[in-house]
Amino acid sequence: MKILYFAWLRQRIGTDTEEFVLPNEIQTVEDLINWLITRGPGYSDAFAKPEVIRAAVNLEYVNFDHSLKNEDEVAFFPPVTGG
Amino acid sequence: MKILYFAWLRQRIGTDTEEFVLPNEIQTVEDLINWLITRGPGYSDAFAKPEVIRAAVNLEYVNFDHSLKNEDEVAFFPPVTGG
Amino acid sequence: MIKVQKEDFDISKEIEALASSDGSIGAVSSFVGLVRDQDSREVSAEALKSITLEHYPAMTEKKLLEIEIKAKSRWNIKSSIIIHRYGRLEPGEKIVFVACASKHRQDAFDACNFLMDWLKTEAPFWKLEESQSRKNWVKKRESDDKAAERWK
Amino acid sequence: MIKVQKEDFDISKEIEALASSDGSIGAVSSFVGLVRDQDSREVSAEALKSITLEHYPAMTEKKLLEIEIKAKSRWNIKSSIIIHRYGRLEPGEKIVFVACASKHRQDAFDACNFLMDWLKTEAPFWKLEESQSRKNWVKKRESDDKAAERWK
Repeated sequence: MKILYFAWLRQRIGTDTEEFVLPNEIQTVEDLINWLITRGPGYSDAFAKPEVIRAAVNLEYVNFDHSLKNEDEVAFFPPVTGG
Repeated sequence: MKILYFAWLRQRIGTDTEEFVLPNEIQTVEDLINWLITRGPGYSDAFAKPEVIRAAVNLEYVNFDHSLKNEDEVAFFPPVTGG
Repeated sequence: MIKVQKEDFDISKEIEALASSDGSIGAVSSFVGLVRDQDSREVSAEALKSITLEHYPAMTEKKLLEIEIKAKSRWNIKSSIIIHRYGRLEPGEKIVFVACASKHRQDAFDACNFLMDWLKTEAPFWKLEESQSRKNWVKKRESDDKAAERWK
Repeated sequence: MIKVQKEDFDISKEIEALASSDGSIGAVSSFVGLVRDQDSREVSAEALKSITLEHYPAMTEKKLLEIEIKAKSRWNIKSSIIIHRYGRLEPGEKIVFVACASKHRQDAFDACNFLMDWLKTEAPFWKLEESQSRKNWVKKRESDDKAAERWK
């Protein structure tokens, strides 16, 4: 699985991309967030308010109950502010 | 009084401007149209359907019951089609 | 600003002049009207050779200024411009340009849309179309009256 | 057409390319978003030095193409273009450009307004503002969500 972080999530976590094999117990985006939070203070800081974070899987916006597969590209970011 | 004609009114009447002293019996735009119609076939052709003609007095749109003065500039034209 | 002219104009320059007039401008909405390649008849339209725009100069300037002031009183517009050409124009040429600059985008969009709708029903311009077989004065579109009514 | 680029662009050229793509085009509505001279805080805004636009390239292209297709399915649009810049931009610089070309003006106006509203809530771009004393990520505006809701 590939995970991308943007804007202040990227800054707090300290990286823009990481790749790893999806652990079996992670079924959904929410599971993934809960697992990431355990990986260090940068992660727990970045995901402190999950309600202000948007997730995309394979370039599509998804809800946190979306099911994940190991070959997915998952992105986490704040609400968009382009334009 | 100065009278201006535009678009197909100008073409039918055969002139774009005319000036004359306002006859006493002409009180309103409607009176003026009725008087102009008597001046020849070009005029009666131009004013055959007064309901499709707009009038302006001193650069402002007016209704046909608008009162006229000798120093007015009166314009007659079809509905506008710019833009 | 109002410009009624025969000459063509450069859209980039006009938008940049507008945008640079005030540092708080974040949005410029604009509209360009062009001569189409067919005459305006709904049925059996013919290829168009040219249009000729006639206008009533003094009244044109006055009416365009009035609708610009009206737009500024209704929306939070920092600056605006209306350019309308007259004379003979060929298919593809620009006829009219309207642009409005504001801090946030909806003011610019609405004011620009309003200016075009009012210009279409208030500004004393008339279009004569010339195609291969005929010359005819363009008829007004009922939809233009309805569009202008929305803002009343 | 979608262009996501660092470089500046010329509005006249873009509009003229759009307008000349089809002779039946009579209307081009466009919008330019610019960097304002103050940061986006509602209270005690400071002079802005620059913004830096970060984006998610693959998803940006996909989302912009989707909203362009959506606009073409809802309005009678002959052609359209969306240009969005990324990287570092200074006050007065262009950020985004949207233009829609149609036969009659209301399709162009509505499609352009829709594209901007959807782009604001769907396109994965994020703005980092830099003023004299601070750097901060721009917060989303509730009014943008409401604007996008209008079209649903």
